[in-house]
Amino acid sequence: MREIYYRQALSEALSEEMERDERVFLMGEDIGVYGGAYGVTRGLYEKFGEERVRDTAISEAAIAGAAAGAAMTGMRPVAEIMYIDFSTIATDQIINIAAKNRYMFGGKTTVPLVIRTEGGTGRGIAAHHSQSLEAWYVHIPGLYVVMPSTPYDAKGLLKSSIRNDNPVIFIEHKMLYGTKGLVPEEEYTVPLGVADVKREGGDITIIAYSKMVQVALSAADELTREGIECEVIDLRTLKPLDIETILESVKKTGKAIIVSEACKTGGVTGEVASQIMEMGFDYLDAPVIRVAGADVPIPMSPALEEVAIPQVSDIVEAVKEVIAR
Amino acid sequence: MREIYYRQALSEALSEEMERDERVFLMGEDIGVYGGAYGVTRGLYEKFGEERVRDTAISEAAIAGAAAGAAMTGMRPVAEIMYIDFSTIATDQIINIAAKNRYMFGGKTTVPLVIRTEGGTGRGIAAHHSQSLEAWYVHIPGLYVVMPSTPYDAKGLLKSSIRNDNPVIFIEHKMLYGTKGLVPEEEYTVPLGVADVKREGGDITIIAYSKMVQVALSAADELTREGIECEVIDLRTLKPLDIETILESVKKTGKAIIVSEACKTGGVTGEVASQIMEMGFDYLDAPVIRVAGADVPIPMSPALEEVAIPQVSDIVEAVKEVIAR
Amino acid sequence: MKNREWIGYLETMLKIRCFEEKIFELLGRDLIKGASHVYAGEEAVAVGACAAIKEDDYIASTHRGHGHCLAKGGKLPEMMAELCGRATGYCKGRGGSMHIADVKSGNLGATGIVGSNIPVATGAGLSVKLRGTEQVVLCFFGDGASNTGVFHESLNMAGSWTLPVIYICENNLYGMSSAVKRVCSVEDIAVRGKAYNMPSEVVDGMDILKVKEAVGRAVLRAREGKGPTLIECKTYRYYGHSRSDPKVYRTKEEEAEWKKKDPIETFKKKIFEEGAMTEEEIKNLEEEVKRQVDSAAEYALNSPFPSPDTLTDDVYA
Amino acid sequence: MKNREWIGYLETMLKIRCFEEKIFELLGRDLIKGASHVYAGEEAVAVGACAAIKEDDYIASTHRGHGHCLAKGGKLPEMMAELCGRATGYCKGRGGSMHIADVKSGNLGATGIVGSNIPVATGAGLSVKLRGTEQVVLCFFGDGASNTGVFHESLNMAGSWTLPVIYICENNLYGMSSAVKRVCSVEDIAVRGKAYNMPSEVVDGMDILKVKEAVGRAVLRAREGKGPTLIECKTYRYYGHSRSDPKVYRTKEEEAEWKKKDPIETFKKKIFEEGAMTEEEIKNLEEEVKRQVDSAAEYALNSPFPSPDTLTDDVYA
Ligand SMILES: Cc1ncc(C[n+]2csc(CCOP(=O)(O)OP(=O)(O)O)c2C)c(N)n1
Ligand SMILES: Cc1ncc(C[n+]2csc(CCOP(=O)(O)OP(=O)(O)O)c2C)c(N)n1
Ligand SMILES: [Mg+2]
Ligand SMILES: [Mg+2]
Repeated sequence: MREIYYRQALSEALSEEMERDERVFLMGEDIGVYGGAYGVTRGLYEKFGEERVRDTAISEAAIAGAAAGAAMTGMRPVAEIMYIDFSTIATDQIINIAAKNRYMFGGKTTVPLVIRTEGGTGRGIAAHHSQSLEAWYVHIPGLYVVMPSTPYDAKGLLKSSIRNDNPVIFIEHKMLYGTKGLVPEEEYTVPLGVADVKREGGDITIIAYSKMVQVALSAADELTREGIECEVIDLRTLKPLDIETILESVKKTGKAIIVSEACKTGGVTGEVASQIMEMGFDYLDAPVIRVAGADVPIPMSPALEEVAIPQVSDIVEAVKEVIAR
Repeated sequence: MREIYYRQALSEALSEEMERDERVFLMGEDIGVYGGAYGVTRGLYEKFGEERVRDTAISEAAIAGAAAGAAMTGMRPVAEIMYIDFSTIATDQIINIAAKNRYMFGGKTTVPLVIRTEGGTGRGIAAHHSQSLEAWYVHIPGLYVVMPSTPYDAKGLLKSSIRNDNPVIFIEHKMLYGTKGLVPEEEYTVPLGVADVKREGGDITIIAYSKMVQVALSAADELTREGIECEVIDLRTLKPLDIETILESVKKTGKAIIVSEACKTGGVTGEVASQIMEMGFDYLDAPVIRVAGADVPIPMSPALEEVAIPQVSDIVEAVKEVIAR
Repeated sequence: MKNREWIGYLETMLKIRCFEEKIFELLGRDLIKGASHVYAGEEAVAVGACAAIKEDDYIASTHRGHGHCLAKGGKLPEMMAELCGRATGYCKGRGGSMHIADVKSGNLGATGIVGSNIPVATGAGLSVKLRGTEQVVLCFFGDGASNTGVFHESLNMAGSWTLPVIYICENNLYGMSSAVKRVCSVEDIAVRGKAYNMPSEVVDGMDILKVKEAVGRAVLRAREGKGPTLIECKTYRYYGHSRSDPKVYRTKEEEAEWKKKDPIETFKKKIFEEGAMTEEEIKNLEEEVKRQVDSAAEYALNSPFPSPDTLTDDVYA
Repeated sequence: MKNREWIGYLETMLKIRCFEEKIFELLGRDLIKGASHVYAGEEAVAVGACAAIKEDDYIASTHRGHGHCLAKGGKLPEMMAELCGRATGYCKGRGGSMHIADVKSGNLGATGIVGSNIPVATGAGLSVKLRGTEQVVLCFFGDGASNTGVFHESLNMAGSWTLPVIYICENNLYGMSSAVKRVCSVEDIAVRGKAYNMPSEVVDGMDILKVKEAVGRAVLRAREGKGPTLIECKTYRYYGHSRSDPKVYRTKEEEAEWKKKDPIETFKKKIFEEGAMTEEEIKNLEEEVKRQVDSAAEYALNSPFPSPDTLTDDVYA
């Protein structure tokens, strides 16, 4: 199987879905000739033209709201919001309109749209370009939240998201665009709402998503040398959460930690830990521990940015701590 | 001691702080002659004039951002956002500017502002006027989040919030404005970041905030008749969380439930439950159970609205379930 | 032909007025819960505007949306049932007054967030353009909504993409208690069209035929691919912002002044003068409408509430 | 007197240009992490505008904020250190290029969210009004930012409250890759002043004296309590949007055309022609500035990174 970049995998998903379904179109800032801030839409403008690859003004609220309006009237927009930090300008349209219209209107409409955005730290671009705000969207009924960690998942999940009849918040990671992975040439999709066991192990369950899956896998590699076998679960879809896969693993291991780049307080990690406690308390030999970002705005300085989010060593340490209990 | 309404208690806090400190002023929609959607600012326009009680246009983002700008330049604004549902229009300004500027600018500025808003269900005003979005703000470093449940706390906490040098999200509850409680004539404040044991009991800890404290107290009354003594903790400040008071109680009772009107998935209840697990796992005889709102946009119909959020009976049932384990 | 149309307009305006009066009554008797923002006084805007479009065109409505819904073909019983929170309502009782939507008739819905329908309407316009149909979108909103950020972002988008959207500002002088004079930096919202290079005009919103004419011109332009228009209708809401509003921010004199221009009375006069209907026919029509509204209310109040089992239905497709 | 001022302006413009060139170099050598949006080409706007205000007046800056910071009195070493993420920077290395702020000198900060400084500036204007001082606020933003919702909400607020804010649009023809022509419904942003009943004008942003003059008039009006002004400065950024930008959306010819109007070269010529400085004096000044920038870079690169222990400092006051 060929290896391609996460960025390319996303681009292929967009291109294939646009070819498959003429209702699919793209809108967002600098997605045309510029090809998107992280190059995902490069080449699509040339291929599909400016009607279907629409550069917008700097108007995040209108982008999200217009996507909702287009979705309710027969189109399937994929709207790009360049950074999840900027999605805060569009939250009213995302949560009050896109997420709620179907329910509020008695189930008589659908709002099939994807908001592609990206988040996370790693580029030294500070507090307005490095947030992990997925917890906000996980809290809102009516939305799906998807966060792929590999090129394979990125492509398969994006295709499923575009075909889904609900509004999907699709969150990429800025430090993954340049990572490579195996992606088949043939058509495939990855189902939404299904977690993936990225590595099997019987001693402890590490639950992660997005870039932290890669960090967790490195930690697992390190721990295996010390005789600790970690099972690494990649959530892939945060909403709806695949709690069954998690519980099955915790039943086996009796121990779990959850890793996320987002600020610890109020993050998704709390939700996952609580669900494990509520539904799997009797499996647990030790408390579920969260390894998460510090409760700070992400600082620019590389000296601080790194310590603000979980590193391999933090995961290793947490695993050992839980195992030692 | 006299009894006054929650609404009046808030109004007194505003009035006293405006008298005490001329840098304090109010801005928001329809807070002038109209007196605010829930009557909190009634009379203040007449007393302090239109310069210090400023009616704004329907411009939530500008309200929040202008409050931040005024706060950074020597004023202490109290901005009203009529419903927390509309705060979604202002989230960029609230979280990217107000919450972050101090840290991001090296600690060289302060942003002393209060955003007064209200949330919750109960009036049949549906999905755009009934949300409980506190979890969003609890996730953001740099903010305080305060949610009073009684007239006494409302007044004391609002005064403390106005005097605090950080941005405070002060969330009132639409169904509490018309409730009465004892409030001293003399000046007092209630410290931020300190939970309050609203009822003592040794069998189980019920953690709640805002209107759910009242519901929890009713449930505790009912349960005492069956011989179950509940300790009811009112969080009052959700961020920073007074985890010490919670742990102390759980240490005693060995059992806890957490009650909130917000949608269960991704709510503050998950954060509280996780912290209890992380820091008090060995105290726990049973899992911490969350009694929270259904994961739905709040429906208008009274027949549905009621079942969408926790009722006394839900709390009673959850307590019995945990006790029975 | 003209006669038949005019009678239809009158009937719809009467329906709206009568519906709103009934709503006000039911609110007072606590048979309707929640908030309702009634449209009485502004009937000529919705009815005039919708008279200029076709069945498969779209509208996007506001918190003051009953009039828009009826004008776009909404049925009294389903509307009344919705406001009463019943399972038989357009939204199965989940939306109520502030979220009334009859998506099938091209109504993309009322909204509780002021201004939030404006980008949605703009997106519907984009959809029309991409699908290559000749549909148009009418986007209603208030003077207050013209101060929201999404108004600006949306009109800029529609302007630069020449979308077939007609933005109809219902300037009723106030946003809740706030007079345009006090919170809005311009008196005529139409002026704002200049900021988007968008044709705009001010229309007497109490005159249904003038509204229809202006919107008609804009619709023609839109269907020809010439892009959006901003139309400001000067109008007045007769009741308070919501039921509890004591209206301290305006005077009885002002109210009386506007009521002299009542859109229904002036149109009745015109219809009578032009011989399209006799006084008796008008009276009969009024009574017929009243009967329909009463029967809709009866239908609604006899309809079941949604079952609690349905609470989580339709959150996802 | 005029001479001394002019020399000061030239010096500041040279500092900005030289600073930006150094930044570009350090980015290329990976000595600066993150993104930097450089201001080269637009110097006349920041320097001309800030020349029209006093030390205790405020400015609110953008993602392209180095020029504003220097023009408002920012010091090279602290700025350079900030961009290099060092503890000695204005923001202790936490802000970097996109959040550079020297609050003490009246700079309310750069921001990574386009447009988000506009309400902040407006609030500072409100603060001035409430405190009753004679301060004014300069709010810088780009053509792209003029399409954001907060632009609209803020200018409406300033207009209806007659706040002492001067809104300065740096129209450099593009927001990232998007030409004003393509995403903005008007060509001259100044037109948008009409939507707020706000005086506005278009100025040659490559001519420092013209900028100073226009801003000066607006400042006078603001200090007299006559409210806000919108000034559009036509200008051009020489580099790409950020370092990685291949600039496919514009032509070499266009770039060359604008560089002919270089704000520093034309001003140097004027200074020389009017006899304020000799060619040699100009050359000496250029060298002196270069030395200062080099030494600032040295200072920055020799400064310590913030200690990891300080990670959670200052989140709260
Ligand atoms: C974003 C937002 N802010 C505030 C409100 C509260 N509110 C409801 S209607 C209204 C006034 C709306 O004024 P306008 O747009 O002129 O419409 P009108 O009610 O006059 O028809 C306000 C402030 C709201 N629903 N949404
Ligand atoms: C709200 C928001 N949307 C998008 C971006 C990404 N972005 C950064 S700068 C920029 C262009 C800004 O254009 P303009 O306002 O004209 O300023 P210029 O860069 O030309 O100085 C964009 C789209 C952002 N930072 N913030
Ligand atoms: Mg109005
Ligand atoms: Mg620009």
